[in-house]
Amino acid sequence: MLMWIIKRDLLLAMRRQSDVFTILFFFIIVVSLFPLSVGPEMNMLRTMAPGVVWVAALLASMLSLGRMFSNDYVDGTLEQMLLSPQSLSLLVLGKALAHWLVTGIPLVLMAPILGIQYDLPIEALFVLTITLLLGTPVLSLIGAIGAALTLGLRGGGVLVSLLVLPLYIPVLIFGAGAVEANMAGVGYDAHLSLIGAFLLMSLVFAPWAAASSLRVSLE
Amino acid sequence: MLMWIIKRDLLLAMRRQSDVFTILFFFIIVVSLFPLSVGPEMNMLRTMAPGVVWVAALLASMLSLGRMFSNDYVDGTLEQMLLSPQSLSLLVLGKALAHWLVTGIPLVLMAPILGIQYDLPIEALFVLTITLLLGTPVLSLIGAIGAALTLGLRGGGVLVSLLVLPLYIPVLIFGAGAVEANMAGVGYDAHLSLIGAFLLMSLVFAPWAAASSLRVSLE
Amino acid sequence: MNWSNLSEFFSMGGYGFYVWGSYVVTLVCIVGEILLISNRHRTLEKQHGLIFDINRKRDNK
Amino acid sequence: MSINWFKYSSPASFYSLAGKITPIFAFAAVILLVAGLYIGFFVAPTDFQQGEAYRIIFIHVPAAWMSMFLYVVMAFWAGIGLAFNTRLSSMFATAIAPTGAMFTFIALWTGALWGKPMWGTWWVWDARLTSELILLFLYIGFMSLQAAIDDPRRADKAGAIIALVGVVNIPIIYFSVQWWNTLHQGASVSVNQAPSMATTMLVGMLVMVFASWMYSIAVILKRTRVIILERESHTAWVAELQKKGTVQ
Amino acid sequence: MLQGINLACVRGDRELFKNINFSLEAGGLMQVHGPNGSGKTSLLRMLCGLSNPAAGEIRWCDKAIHSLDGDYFAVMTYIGHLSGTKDDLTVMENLRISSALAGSEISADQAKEALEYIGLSGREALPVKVLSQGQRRRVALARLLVCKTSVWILDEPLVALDVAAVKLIQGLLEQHLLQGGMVVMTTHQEIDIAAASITQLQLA
Amino acid sequence: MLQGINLACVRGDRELFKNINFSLEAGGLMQVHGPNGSGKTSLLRMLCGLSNPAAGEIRWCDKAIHSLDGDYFAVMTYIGHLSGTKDDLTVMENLRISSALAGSEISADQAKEALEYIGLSGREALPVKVLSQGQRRRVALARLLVCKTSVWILDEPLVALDVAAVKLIQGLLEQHLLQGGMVVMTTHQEIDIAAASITQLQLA
Ligand code: HEM
Ligand SMILES: Nc1ncnc2c1ncn2[C@@H]1O[C@H](COP(=O)(O)OP(=O)(O)OP(=O)(O)O)[C@@H](O)[C@H]1O
Ligand SMILES: Nc1ncnc2c1ncn2[C@@H]1O[C@H](COP(=O)(O)OP(=O)(O)OP(=O)(O)O)[C@@H](O)[C@H]1O
Ligand SMILES: [Mg+2]
Ligand SMILES: [Mg+2]
Repeated sequence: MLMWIIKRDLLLAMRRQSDVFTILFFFIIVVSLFPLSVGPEMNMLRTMAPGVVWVAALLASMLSLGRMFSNDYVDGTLEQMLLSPQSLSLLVLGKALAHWLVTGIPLVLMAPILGIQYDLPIEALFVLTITLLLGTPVLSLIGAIGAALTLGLRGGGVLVSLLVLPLYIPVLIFGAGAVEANMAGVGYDAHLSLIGAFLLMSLVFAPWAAASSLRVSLE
Repeated sequence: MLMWIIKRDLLLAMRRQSDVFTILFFFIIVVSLFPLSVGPEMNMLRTMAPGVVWVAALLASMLSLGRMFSNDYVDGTLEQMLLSPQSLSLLVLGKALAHWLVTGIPLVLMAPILGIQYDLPIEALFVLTITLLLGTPVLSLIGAIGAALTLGLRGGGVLVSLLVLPLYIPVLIFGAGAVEANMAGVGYDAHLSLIGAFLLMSLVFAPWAAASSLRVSLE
Repeated sequence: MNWSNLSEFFSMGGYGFYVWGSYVVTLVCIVGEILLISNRHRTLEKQHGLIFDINRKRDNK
Repeated sequence: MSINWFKYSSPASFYSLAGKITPIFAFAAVILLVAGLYIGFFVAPTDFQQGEAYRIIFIHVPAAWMSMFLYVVMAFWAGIGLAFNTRLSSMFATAIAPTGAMFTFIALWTGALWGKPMWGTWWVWDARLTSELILLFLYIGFMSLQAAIDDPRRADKAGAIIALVGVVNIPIIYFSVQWWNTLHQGASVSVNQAPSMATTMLVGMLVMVFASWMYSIAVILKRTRVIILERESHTAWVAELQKKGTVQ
Repeated sequence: MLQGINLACVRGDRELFKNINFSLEAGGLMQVHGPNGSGKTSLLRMLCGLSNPAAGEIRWCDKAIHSLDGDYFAVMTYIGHLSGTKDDLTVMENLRISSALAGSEISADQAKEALEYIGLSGREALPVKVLSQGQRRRVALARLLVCKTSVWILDEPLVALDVAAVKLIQGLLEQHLLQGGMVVMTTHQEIDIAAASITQLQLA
Repeated sequence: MLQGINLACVRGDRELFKNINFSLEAGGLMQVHGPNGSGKTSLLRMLCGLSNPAAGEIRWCDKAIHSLDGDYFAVMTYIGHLSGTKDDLTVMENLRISSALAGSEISADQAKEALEYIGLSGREALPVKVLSQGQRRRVALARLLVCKTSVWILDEPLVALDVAAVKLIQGLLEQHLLQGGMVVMTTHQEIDIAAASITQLQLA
């Protein structure tokens, strides 16, 4: 089941190969927009860099969330999945993992190159990549809850972002914070282990919460 | 025709008020996230402010582009519009204007308040609002081309950003530039008239280009 | 002649990494592009060969 | 001698014509490349300011020029295809894009590798650099859009629209970025401080520029041929080629 | 008046049909038959100008329809597989707005009357998304009652309709034909419609 | 085995039906009739557990279905108004993946066979989005051929199908019933299906 759902979603992504690339290029473009509007001073850009990269990753991951369930909802396949004898949480986990493989991984791989544009030192680039590697799955998992809730969308669009963003913000703060700590010469272990804790927690709870949301949304 | 299409889209937006609020909310969140991830130094924040607000406005306007035509496409109403005896360019103009009324105007109204968060001087706030007022319709108009081109392509949401973001860049540069010029005590008239020129140009050409794109996409 | 020996040529006055980095990547791009195109061409040929084979089989029947 | 140009505007006859002339351009490209590299590395003297690092110029400048030029050519053919519904011109545009994107990438890459020793940083947000980066995005947008559309004729038209909109924007972007940058006297270094070139350097560079030209033409012709085959595989003339066994 | 000349349709690498010829006069009905996937929808979309034939030409009053553009759209109404209604708008709003966009504005009273006729009275203020499948179809078909066009191109208009509604549509079509209108339609259900002239077009 | 007890359905401020009782044994067919908007779809969605009845209870083997959850889903297949196919996947992939997700993995050969039976041979590798309306419906219905469930709940399965396909489905249902399966279905078309026991349920 888990394998099939991941396989299916990856297959769908492959059919639209451009999908993966476009998410990636969205990320690149957003990161490159900031210097254009803020100005080319390198010192300032370097300070902004971790925040900008993290916000961009968050946006790229969030933008593609909409598709996580809504396509399946519109054409009735989600209905069928709900009627499947297997556990719905597992299914949601599969979909979140597929989402991460398609959107998260490319961002992680791209981030160091973008960091160079902002003239980040090598070690900071490394920390940035690690935090993204740990953080992006959290975004996909938490995002799954939001995506599931927005399916019903009875005037609750704002409510949902209000609900999900407080969960995103800690990841963002600790993610960007770890890089800044490193650049300031302070240790960043605490940041990393906190993000790790978020990851574990969301791995356990998010699929379940998203599955319940799905049942509510489709009633 | 123009009136009817605007009326229709505004009505739909009213029905889904949450959509309007999410865009606004997104704008606020993006702008407010930056101090969180960059750090609290006021001088630096003030320098960043115009750029951040403009990038956020650009992203917010872009986020809602996907919906401009795709909803109408899925339920067959777009097909019907293509078969309408009236000019398709006019229709596209109407839809772009409606998009601006729903997404652009709230951003323009919100921007000064967010500017205060970044401690911008009053005059800079004023300039920021003016540039947004002139610039956001350009975003909607150019965005219409991208939305029309990516219609019916899965993953269109991200593809659209890839297509339109590079085209948004001049508006972004002059929009943020005007505010920075004002803060640096330089005149900003040239910036404003350039944005005005962009607006005129896109008013003339964008509906036509978007209409041709629609015909191509629906063939 | 600018270079007295090979190692001098490769070190490029200390800028070897940058100069050769540029040239090697360019070479890789060009070779890659040529390979990609001829690959595309070859798969096409194979496909057409296949169609051709099927046609022949049908003709024989 | 009068050539019937219309004859070659059909994919079938263009296919065979291109097959004949491609080797000529490929050959010219190789000759010029060897000559250019020889001049660049063995004839041109060491630059007294930049040392040997300046030898990157022999690929950097041709690549940068080609990247910009190819975009215009691509938009031109795409526009012709859109206006007159000629299949061949649209195929040209599709064939040019990857090569253009490749040259853009090379210009960026070599520029970055040049910037590190010269300016001490891989990247600055200077006008020329930024607009070259945006050019890469425009190429990628064009290619992604075409890749996302299954029906080739729809892809042609959609691509043409975005290419034309992009070509209008390129000068706007270039000047806006330049102005943005000069208003903000941020970057202390600029590509404008190019060394006054020795004649041999200039000659080497120009030879390399011609080599890139020949290379681009050869590759684009070859790719056009592949695209023609892919799209016209069901037609009679391709079947004819198959029978003769002359698909290549 | 509406003529198809040597029409051909190619989808992917499949040729769906070729050499289709027909001519439809005022008061004429053309029924397009054929199994699933034989190209009925493709043909109808060509007839209304949404796609171009691979070969051949479609003429309205002896002019190619792609040269007429808006003029042809002004006399033609197409209702396809998709309902063309907005889920979030009410039944009433849907009808009024879609007519207005199609070029004929109607008053609330006219709309009410049409909706009553088509069996949706009491549902005028409901958003379309809560309606049943058959009721959505009726909303789409209600446009036929208020439009003033003469060529109707209907792709399986009877799908999801109950027996009473099928009768209703049948009557509506007959009346339209009697007044000199033209109808091109497909359906897999048996239906008898009286018309001055009936063309049966069978696709393979 | 499948029992409905005093079922009622309320939508908005409208009561669609109440006091619906039925009981369906192995080999039994239940046809739900009623005009558009009478609540057939609403009833069927209750029966398969997608929504809850306003009153009453649905039982499978004397246990309320909401207490069974996965166990009930393992014996039940629902095909509704929406086709439940992914536009971007090919016909073959759609069938194999949807079966796997429904709990029964099938081999490519089995899928090929089922698709051939349902009349889609030669289309296995096409993405569903290019198919005709009737062909999409067939893809959805092909699941019935490969699933091993006993309760089939079908909401207007015959919509958009041509005459040959209707015959095919009819045969398929009869065979299923003969083997002791159960079918609940709605349709506006006339169709005669032979079954050990037939229940006709008429909604107002
Ligand atoms: C990523 C970094 C770079 C990019 C994207 C870039 C891009 C370009 C472009 C687009 C051109 C052609 C523009 C024109 O002819 O108007 C160009 C020309 C040139 N570039 Fe670069 N460049 C980069 C870095 C450098 C560096 C570091 C140097 C040397 C210090 C350099 C030296 C030159 C020279 C000498 C020319 C040709 C002279 C001229 O036409 O004015 N570039 N570059
Ligand atoms: N890219 C493609 N490659 C091969 N066949 C295609 C392609 N695109 C469409 N088709 C085929 O074209 C046909 C389109 O048929 P169309 O929708 O016109 O049928 P229809 O007669 O309306 O059928 P229905 O009664 O089911 O609505 C289908 O048979 C479909 O399989
Ligand atoms: N919020 C609401 N307020 C009033 N009526 C509602 C509301 N939501 C749904 N309805 C009504 O509930 C009914 C739902 O019917 P359902 O979809 O079950 O019909 P059906 O028998 O399947 O019809 P069809 O044959 O057209 O498919 C419709 O008549 C609809 O108008
Ligand atoms: Mg059809
Ligand atoms: Mg129903």
